Amino acid sequence: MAIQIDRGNIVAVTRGARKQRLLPGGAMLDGLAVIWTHWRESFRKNRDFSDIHGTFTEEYPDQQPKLPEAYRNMPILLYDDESGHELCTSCFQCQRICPPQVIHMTQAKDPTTGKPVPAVAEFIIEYDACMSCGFCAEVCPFDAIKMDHNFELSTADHPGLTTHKQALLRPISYYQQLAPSFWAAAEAGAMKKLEGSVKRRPDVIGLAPQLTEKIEARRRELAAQAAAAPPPAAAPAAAPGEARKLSPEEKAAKLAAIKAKNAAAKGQTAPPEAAPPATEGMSPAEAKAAKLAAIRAKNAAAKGETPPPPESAPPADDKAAKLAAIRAKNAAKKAAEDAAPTAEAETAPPADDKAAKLAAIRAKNAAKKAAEGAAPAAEAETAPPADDKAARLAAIRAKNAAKKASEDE
Amino acid sequence: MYDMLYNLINVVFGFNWPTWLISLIGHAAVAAILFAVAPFQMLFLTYYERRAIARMQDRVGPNRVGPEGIFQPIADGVKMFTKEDIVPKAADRWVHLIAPCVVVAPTMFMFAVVPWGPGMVPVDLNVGLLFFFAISSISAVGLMMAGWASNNKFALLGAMRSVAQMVSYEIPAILSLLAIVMITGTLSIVSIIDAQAGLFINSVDLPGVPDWGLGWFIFTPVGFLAFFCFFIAALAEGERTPFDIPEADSEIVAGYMTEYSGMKFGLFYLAQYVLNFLLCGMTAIIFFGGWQGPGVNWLYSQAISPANPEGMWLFNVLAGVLGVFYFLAKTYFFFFVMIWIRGAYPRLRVDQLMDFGWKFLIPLTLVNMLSAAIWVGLTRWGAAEGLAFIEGWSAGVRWGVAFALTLIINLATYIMMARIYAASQAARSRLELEELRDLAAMSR
Amino acid sequence: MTQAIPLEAVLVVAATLFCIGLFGALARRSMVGVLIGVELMLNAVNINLVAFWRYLEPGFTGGLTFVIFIITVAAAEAAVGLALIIAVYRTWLTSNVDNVDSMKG
Amino acid sequence: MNILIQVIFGLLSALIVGAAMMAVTVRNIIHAALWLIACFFGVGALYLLLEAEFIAVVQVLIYVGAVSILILFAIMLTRQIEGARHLVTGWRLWVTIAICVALFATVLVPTLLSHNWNVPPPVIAEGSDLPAEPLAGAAELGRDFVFVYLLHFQVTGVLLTMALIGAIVIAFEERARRRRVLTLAEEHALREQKKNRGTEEQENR
Repeated sequence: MAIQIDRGNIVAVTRGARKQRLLPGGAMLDGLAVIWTHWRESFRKNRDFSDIHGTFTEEYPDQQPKLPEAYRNMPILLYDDESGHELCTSCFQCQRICPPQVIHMTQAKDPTTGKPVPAVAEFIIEYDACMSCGFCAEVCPFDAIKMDHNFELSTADHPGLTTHKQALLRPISYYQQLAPSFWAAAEAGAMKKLEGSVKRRPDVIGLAPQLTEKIEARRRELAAQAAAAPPPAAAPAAAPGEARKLSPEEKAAKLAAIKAKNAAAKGQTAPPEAAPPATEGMSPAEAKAAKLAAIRAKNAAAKGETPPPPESAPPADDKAAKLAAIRAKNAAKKAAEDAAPTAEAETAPPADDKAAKLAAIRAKNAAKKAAEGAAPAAEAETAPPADDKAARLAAIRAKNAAKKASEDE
Repeated sequence: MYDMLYNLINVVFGFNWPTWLISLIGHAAVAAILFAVAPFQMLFLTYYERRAIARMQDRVGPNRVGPEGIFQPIADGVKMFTKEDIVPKAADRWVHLIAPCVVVAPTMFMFAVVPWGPGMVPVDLNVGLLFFFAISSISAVGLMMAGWASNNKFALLGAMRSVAQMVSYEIPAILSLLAIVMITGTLSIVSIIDAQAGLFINSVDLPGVPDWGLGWFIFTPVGFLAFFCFFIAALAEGERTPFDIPEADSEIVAGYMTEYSGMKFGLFYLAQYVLNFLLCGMTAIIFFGGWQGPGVNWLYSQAISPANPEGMWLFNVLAGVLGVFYFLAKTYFFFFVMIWIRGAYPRLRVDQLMDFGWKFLIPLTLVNMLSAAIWVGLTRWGAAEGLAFIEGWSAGVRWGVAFALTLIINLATYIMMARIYAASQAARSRLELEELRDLAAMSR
Repeated sequence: MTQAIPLEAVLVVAATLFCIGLFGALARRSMVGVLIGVELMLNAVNINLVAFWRYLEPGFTGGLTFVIFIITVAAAEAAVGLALIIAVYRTWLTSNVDNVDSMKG
Repeated sequence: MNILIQVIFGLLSALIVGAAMMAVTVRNIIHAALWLIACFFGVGALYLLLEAEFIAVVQVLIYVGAVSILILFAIMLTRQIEGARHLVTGWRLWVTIAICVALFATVLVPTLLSHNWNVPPPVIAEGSDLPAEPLAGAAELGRDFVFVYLLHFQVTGVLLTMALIGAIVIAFEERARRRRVLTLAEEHALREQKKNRGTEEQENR
């Protein structure tokens, strides 16, 4: 007889009449017999789930479990195998619905127009706080986010569980293999939507990084073939060569921006382009130039709080140029910090000379490296003819500024 | 044993040590062997239990450490040794420290009277059986200390439950053994085993039966009922599953072990498994002949023994090996039965446990003692004791009459008691149900 | 045993135990403490009886029988005494002997 | 052999006396009970040394296994584990000490030591230096209980029964006085009742 309590209502459930046995306690023996059967049968492996006997255990590391199609562990992003286009259009549906709020994304923008593009720039899921509810996959209108079957995520690196787009992306074929019937149901709609959004994506935006890299590598190859001639001479950099690793195009842009700023700031000495080759013979003049450069950098930094005129003036049609402007500001600031000790060292004559020389060499190296790096990067960035568009632009601007300054004088 | 040691040291080596020193060395050696055997049993039994219960639950059990997981208990031991030993801040430090020792020490003591094979008993106490149970009751004190010193309500609750359970179930255990003691007329464990020679009928009741070492008490109605009661009581004393109320992990974390960690916890575990081993061993010894089995007695009759000093030492070894094999086989079989029961039955409630012990087992054992008295009267007594009418009966007829009579008494009592008990439990649950109904009606 | 240790030594141990038990029974304020003292005294007596049996009449069971009786009485006394303690505690909410004085004139 | 026995006897006496001292003096009553158990155990070992095996086992079974457990239970039920004053104080304490010391030093010990106990010399078996005395064991004890001391035995049984009944009667608590632990349904019912009463009162207002 079982007693069930349901909000104060007592429901007594009586089972069928008990079998009367000759010996009391026979039912206990029946129970033992059931367990005995299980024990005996456990020495063979259970074949399927309709069989209630046998060992059910899967010996996990040796034997991978067969996961059902609907199994879900952590969300992943999909991209098209062939074109490399991500299915995600950054509609923010998943970010909105995520109960533990572990999904973060930024929308990609067209670099030329600055308008949002149906693609995602960065996509982050904090796997450590994700609760595998699968809402994101449910809500995604583009079938871009799906639940993975991989559960072997244990790691000692906790921050490493904050997963970025690069690590989240999987080709569609991967998901198709996990859940063939689910993908078959979603495929047509998803691909159609993808086509629609691809039309509105300029250049490499919305491409899976894996493919972006491939494309860039190809472009670099092309550029190396094309640019047999030495790249346009780079100006001596005001800032000492940074240890920070920057991508080549970043460096080029920075350099250009610094050049421009310098030109704008001083406006009396010769345009910086002329200086570098001459500095080879370590003359006192050269040291002086280096020192000057440091001081100028400081000044530029001081001024750097307000947007420098050459950067703000022209319409930033190029994304790289805009970026360069911001970076230039930062670089100038940093340069000023770096330059400060050098400037102080001026008072001590012997040391000052040495330091200045060092700075000059460093600047030269940095400039060289930048020049080398700038060529392919700039090529890759935009169309081949405009090989160093940003750098050239900046150089021109700097020249103009210098001219203007000399005229003023 | 001590003569051999004496000869070895003083005659062979010529050290001329005093007798007390040799005696001390002999005792120390035996104790050392037992202390080495006990943890080994525990290691084996934990592995055995985990594998067997896993099979019953359609699993595989530990199989990663070593071939088929046989080093799992060693790995567990290493883990326990290296774990931090935590003492609760509000605990009674000293009592908390001593409690595991008080629980372990008696179980080691109990090994002193357990015979492993023919002539292989550390001490043949003439009150061995009583000694065994007297010592086992000490561990209740240790459990109480553990529960109280932890300063934790779960621990205290578990300790109270376990002590109440141990004290209640000691009575049916000893009473059921008393039936056997009445039949054998001795409290010495060695004599009880010796009385179980024979073939299905022991040679004490029926002189002249062929001696295959199978005259176990389980083949008599008195012995069977005593076994039934004793084994249930042993389950309760060893806190095995249908009676594992003291450490019911779904109710009171781990009972008295809640606040223990590291090796202190390991000691409780050790004590529990060693106690279970000993209880299974005692079941095997008293009802299943211990080391008795086909061949052992014959081998031992050829060996060097107090009765036969001219024997061959080889037969000592053979008899010892065979005897220990029989004993351990029986013991491990009973441990398997314990696991089997663990796999089959759910845990009892506290009041059900007390009801079962006091209202079912104790009356049953008392009736069994009456049967034992009848058995002894019919098989041994004669005109001198006032039973002149059975004077002329042959041993076989006496045995047959005793068997039939005790079987009827025991069976009838069992059926009657079980019916009454079931009816009382049903009435009780009906009462509870009515009470609940009233309350529900009141609330509406 | 009988050769190694004189009877007097065992008796002195028993006497010491008796005196300690007496002190406990007289000086303890809690009822359980008093009971503990009484148990110690009973044990001292038991030691005496066993010693006399062993040294003087080892072949007869008189001494042992008395010990068994005393143990029985002690068990009965402990059971009743503890029941009393619990009853007293329930009524007066104390288990101190001095506080139970409602019969005092 | 004698040395070993003397050493063991010395250790046991120290255990018995020391544990007894602790049992009567420690403040915490649970510790006192545990010391009492140690003392009982020492006494049991002393019985073993005196070759009274059955008594030793009974001592352990009854005192250690039952009486001390009973005491521990009683302590935990009365919940007075540590009092501020565990011993009597002032002149009463000194008088008590004086009585005990006087009893020990002036009555017991001198009497024990001066009395001639007439211990018979141990019977030495031939060909051995160990005494071979006919020791009464459990079997003799059992026989004597039935043949010689039957009446005493029965009286002891009656005493035990009466003690059992008496203990139950004294410690019995009437069901009505006991605070009941409510079942889930009862709790629910009570809560419902309270709620109903509350709403009625509100309606009345």
